Amino acid sequence: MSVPISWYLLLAAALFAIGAIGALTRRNGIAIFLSIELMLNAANLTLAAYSRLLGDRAGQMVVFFVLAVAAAEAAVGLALFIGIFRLRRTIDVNRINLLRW
Amino acid sequence: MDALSLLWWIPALPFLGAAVNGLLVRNGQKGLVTFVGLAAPGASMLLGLTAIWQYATGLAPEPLRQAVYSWTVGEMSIDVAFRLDPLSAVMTFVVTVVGFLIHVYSVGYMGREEGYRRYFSFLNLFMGAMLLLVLGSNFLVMFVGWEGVGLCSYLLIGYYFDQEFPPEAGKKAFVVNRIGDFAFLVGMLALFASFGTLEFGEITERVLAAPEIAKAPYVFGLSLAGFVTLCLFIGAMGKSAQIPLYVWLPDAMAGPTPVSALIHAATMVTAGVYMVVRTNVLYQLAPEISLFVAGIGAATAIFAATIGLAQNDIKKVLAYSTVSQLGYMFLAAGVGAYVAAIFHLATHAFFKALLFLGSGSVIHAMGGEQDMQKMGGLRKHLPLTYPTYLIATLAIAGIPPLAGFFSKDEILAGAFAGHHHLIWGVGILTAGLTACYMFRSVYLTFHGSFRGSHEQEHHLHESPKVMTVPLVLLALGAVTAGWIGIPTGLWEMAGFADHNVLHHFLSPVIATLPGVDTGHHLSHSTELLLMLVSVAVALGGWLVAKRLWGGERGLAADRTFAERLPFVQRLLANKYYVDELYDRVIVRPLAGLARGCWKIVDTLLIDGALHVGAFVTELTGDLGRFSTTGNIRNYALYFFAGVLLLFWWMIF
Amino acid sequence: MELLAFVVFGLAALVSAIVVVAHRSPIHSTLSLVVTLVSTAALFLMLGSPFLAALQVLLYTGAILVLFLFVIMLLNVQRERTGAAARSPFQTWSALIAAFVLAGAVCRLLWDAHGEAVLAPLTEDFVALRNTASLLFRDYLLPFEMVGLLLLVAVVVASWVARRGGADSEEESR
Amino acid sequence: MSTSFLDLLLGDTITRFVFFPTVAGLPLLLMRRAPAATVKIYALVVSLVELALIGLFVVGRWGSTGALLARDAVLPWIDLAPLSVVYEVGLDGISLPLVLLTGLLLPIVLLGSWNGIDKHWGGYAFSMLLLTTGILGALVALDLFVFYVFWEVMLIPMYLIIGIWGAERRIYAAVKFFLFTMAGSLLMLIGILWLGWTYGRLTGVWSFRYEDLLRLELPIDQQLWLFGAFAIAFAIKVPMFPVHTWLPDAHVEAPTGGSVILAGILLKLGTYGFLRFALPLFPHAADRLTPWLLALALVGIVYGALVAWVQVDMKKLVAYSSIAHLGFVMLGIMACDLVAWQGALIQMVNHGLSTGALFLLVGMLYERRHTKKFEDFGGLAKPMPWFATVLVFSTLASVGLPALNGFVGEFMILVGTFKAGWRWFAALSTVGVVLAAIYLLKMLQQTIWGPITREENESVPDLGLREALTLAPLCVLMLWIGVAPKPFLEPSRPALAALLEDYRSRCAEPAPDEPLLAPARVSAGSPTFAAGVVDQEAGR
Repeated sequence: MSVPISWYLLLAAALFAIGAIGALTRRNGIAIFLSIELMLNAANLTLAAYSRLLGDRAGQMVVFFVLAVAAAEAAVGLALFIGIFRLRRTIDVNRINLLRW
Repeated sequence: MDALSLLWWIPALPFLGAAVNGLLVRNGQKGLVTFVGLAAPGASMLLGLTAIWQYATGLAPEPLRQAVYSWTVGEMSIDVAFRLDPLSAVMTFVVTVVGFLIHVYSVGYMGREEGYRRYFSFLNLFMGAMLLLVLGSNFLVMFVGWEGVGLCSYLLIGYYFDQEFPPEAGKKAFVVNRIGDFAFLVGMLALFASFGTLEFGEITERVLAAPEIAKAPYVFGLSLAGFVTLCLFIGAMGKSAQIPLYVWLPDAMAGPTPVSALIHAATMVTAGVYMVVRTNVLYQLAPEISLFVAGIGAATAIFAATIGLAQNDIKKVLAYSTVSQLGYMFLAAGVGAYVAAIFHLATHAFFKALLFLGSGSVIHAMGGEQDMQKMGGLRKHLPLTYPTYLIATLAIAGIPPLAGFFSKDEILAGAFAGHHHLIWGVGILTAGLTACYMFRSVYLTFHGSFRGSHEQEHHLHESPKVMTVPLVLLALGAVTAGWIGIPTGLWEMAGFADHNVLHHFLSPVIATLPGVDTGHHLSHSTELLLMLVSVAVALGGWLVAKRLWGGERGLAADRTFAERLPFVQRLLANKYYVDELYDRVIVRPLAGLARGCWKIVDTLLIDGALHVGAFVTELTGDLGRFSTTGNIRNYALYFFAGVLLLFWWMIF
Repeated sequence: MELLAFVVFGLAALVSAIVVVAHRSPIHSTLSLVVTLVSTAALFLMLGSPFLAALQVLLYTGAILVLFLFVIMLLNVQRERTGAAARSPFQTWSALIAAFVLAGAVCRLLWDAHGEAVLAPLTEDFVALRNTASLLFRDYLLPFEMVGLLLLVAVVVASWVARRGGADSEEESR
Repeated sequence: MSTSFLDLLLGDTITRFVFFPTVAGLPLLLMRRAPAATVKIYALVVSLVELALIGLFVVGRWGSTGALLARDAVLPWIDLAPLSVVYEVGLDGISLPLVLLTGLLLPIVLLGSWNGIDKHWGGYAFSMLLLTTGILGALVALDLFVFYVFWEVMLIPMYLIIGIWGAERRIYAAVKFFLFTMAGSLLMLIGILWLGWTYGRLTGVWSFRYEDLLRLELPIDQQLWLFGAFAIAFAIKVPMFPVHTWLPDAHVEAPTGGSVILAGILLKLGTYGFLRFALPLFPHAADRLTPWLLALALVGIVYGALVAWVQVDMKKLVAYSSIAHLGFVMLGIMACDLVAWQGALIQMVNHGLSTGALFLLVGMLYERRHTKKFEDFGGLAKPMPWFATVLVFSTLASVGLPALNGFVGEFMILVGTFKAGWRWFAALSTVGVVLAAIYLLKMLQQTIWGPITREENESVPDLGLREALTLAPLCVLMLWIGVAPKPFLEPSRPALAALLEDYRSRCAEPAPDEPLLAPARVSAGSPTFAAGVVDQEAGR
């Protein structure tokens, strides 16, 4: 039996919400990063589902680019964490509040 | 040589001398300083005398006007122009001659001073400005000179600038003068606004042509003439030290004595009188202001004379005497005796300059001491100074046939003839007081026995020739200057033709207005009677002085006076506490107001409002600032909330 | 059959996602993210994108997450501390509420839009890798090249930022 | 024929001397490692070349028309229909004296800052040069948009000069200066935009050209609002009474050169703005508010003088005296009389010279003694006779002693004001003349006269050659203007006469109920540019 398209979309929404909760509540910088990857993934899922629904592969292309950007983002972001860790010996975002006030 | 075409060089030469001495010559070159400092006013005097001679013999009484260049153009077109007419001729004569003699005297008096060059530079500057004042053809040039002499007065009073008091006195002189100048300026504005010109000649012509313009109501129920003359007279009050603006003149004695002689006795302080006479056409149209002038003059005359009685500083006595005599001149101008005012101005220039220079010689001999309580018996040591000082005293006291007699008598006659009997009475009383306090100074200084220290006594000596020669020459003037104005009545009684030279010479300057009665004539007998009365009063004053202070009596009379009437003595010695009064009533409240403006209005109100505004802004910013936690999760939450809001907005 | 696959992979994705978010240890989080991503890759496959599924496994799990693991181990990140000071209940609760509200609203919208609608069967044409390739290398060539450039820049920047004794530490030591 | 900006920049144009300082000053920013002397001499040379450029430009046009007029080719700047902003600059008799003064003060300021500025001399000099561009630009702008841009360009360098090279409380002063000026100029910006919009409504094209906007006839209520906006901006700059408090702080904290430029020229931009923009653009509103502005000017004269009197800081005294002097200028401008306007214009120059000299002197004293408080001085005439001479000279010029420059302006202003019928204002403002003597002589009294009370004052060195060179041109001009003001008054007369003629004729007609566009004025209308030579009798 075929799965309704909305199920995929609902699943993506759920994943997105979980990712959002993680991004907002975790203090570890890398964990926040992981949560964001989760959210990106949820978005990708949505894109793929709509691509399927509309029969247009442009959605898949977008997912491809999102993946590439996510890779670039991960590279730079993790490098930043390394840099910050060198300076402050922590990546707890509660303690990295350089922009305070 | 056509001196008349070189008219503008008369004031220019002293300016040149001042510039050369001030900017080019170095401090050490004393000979050069003396040469430049004397050559400039000397040349100016020669040129001036030649010009006056050529004018009097050739052009008189038509005024000569020489425009040098135009100062401004357009709607307000004013020339830098000079004017030689009988009035300015007399003034130029007095200023250049007395001025040059005082310059010569200064060579000796100031010889050992460190600021010799500065002194001569300023003195030349003063001569230039004074000549600008008297020769100026319009109010503007006159005002330039007017302020210029004020400036030189400021600089020269403060000549001993490294002491506390002289610069203060200079400042006071300048500021008090400025108060007068402010009125002068307003008067000029009113004149210019009404006539569109500041030329003396043009204004006089227009007023004569249409007196009703000047009589039209202007402000405060005053006519235009009244307003202008009131303003100008307030200006004159400042410059010529009349009540209530006389307070600076006694303090001005802080300057070197020749400066007091030149500026604060002979020339500058008489500028106010000159101006009133210069604008006599307007004064004649404003009888109420003229009366006011006469009243102020009379009040000043007697007021200053009483103070003069109780002063112990020889220069202060002379200073109050000057104030008093200036009061006389205004009295004359106020009652319409303009010629008499100028006459007294001229004679006064000679004998008062002589008095000051004589006192300078005394001070020189005393090694800088000015207190008469420490003098006495100096006639033995100062064989030339004493007689010249005595001549001047006789002249100022009004003993015939010296200069002061004729001029003072003419003033009193003028007052009497104008039916101003009260003013005449004040004048005659002042004449007595004048004789009294002037002889007091003679007795205390030259008679009796020496009251100073041994050191001073040892040091006593007559001044050098360069100082005594001017004394003698001025004494000559003090004796003879009155003879140019021997009253018409006397000539006629003696059966001669009228030789009242001054009167004839000056009469073209005095406007004759239809309907304004200037010709008060006294009968010869009344005139003679008045003369006798004034001579008697003068002699009476002398006798009183001799009784009180003559011979060996010294200061006994003063002590008795202080014991009997301590209150009056203190009042007089402290000059009626006018300085203190001004300080309490004007200066301090004004300073308080100024401080209030600064501390309360500026700092508290304006800046305070500003700071309140700034504080509120800062507070708002602070409140907002707390959202900037620096914690990235908070930012993420804001972002998320924003997304939700957007979402909400997009859906619904 | 498809339903079963969806339920299995969907549940796996959800559960592992929760673990990613909830676990204190970053290592565990990362590892369970692997599960999520692989599950999603399966879903991609079911949605007719074998290309994306492969890419997901190769790129995400194979490259990015390995990078994460390296960094975590490099930095030797400890578990999050759980002291009182570290907690911020307001942040946590508002995050939960916001996430649920969002999820609820989105779900509601999607449901309203699509309901129980069933997809048309997959066509050979849609799935064919050849077509995907021609799309990517012909129509999307420029973005593709630019993404390559972006990655290059990212690599350069990352290596510059993370280098030992970088600009920051120089600033620090001054 | 299309001229480019580059053509203007390289030709014998106004644009060239406006932008030359900034362009030539750019290398200063790169000379961070160069020896100090090189930087200073380079900056000085630039300033002298600038003076030569202005001088040559003016001399080249002198006498050709008698009225000295020039304008650069108009360049389109922002052309987004319906918005049309053009770059248009021109020089006439009103801006000429201030342009010349700016050119003159620039080298003097740099020379006067030779040793007083001890850090980042190059940056300081560049700020000055940039400031000069802003000032010159604002003075020659013939498009309100361009004017506004230059107006704001002036703000930044001055802010930096006070904020970086100032004294202890420099930040406070700089921020205060910035906020005051900015608040005013934003109001003005709104006014400018409103004018452009109104013009656009009437013609379909937004224009900010001065000559176009002069054709606008606005209803009285709009005029009042707009005049208010402009007047507040300019009044803050002048500064007039209630909005003056930034000035003393700015002066006290600013370095010597900054004070000289601030007092010498920047303040005049306010009065210039009244004369050039506020009055001609909104004649009816100006006419209606004249008594109020005259009253404020009068209050400024008396108030500034009184407050100056009780200051304990030499520089603050001079700063408050500026308020009083600028009050005179405002009095003259609001009197709306040709003589008064001429006086106001020459008084702007006079104040720049005499107050500039005073600030330089205070700065020299500060370099020697590191204090500006009166209590630390006294008796300085003894060790520093030349200093004392120049100080007395400048003070007297400031007091308004006849035969020195200050008197010319004051006298003409008073005559004009009196003649125009504002007798009471003229009479009362002469009180300021008296007060000027009081506070300025107090300054002399407490600095150079009297016995020396502090040991340090015994051997203060007198003026050096460089300082003498700095002051000499100012002194010469003070004397020259005072003795023979005619050549200084003549060039600006036709322009002022035309402006006054236009103002009076517009005031004579009632303001319309709806915005109207008057036909272009050919003769007297736009100040002197259209006709070239204006009939000498036009002003009467």
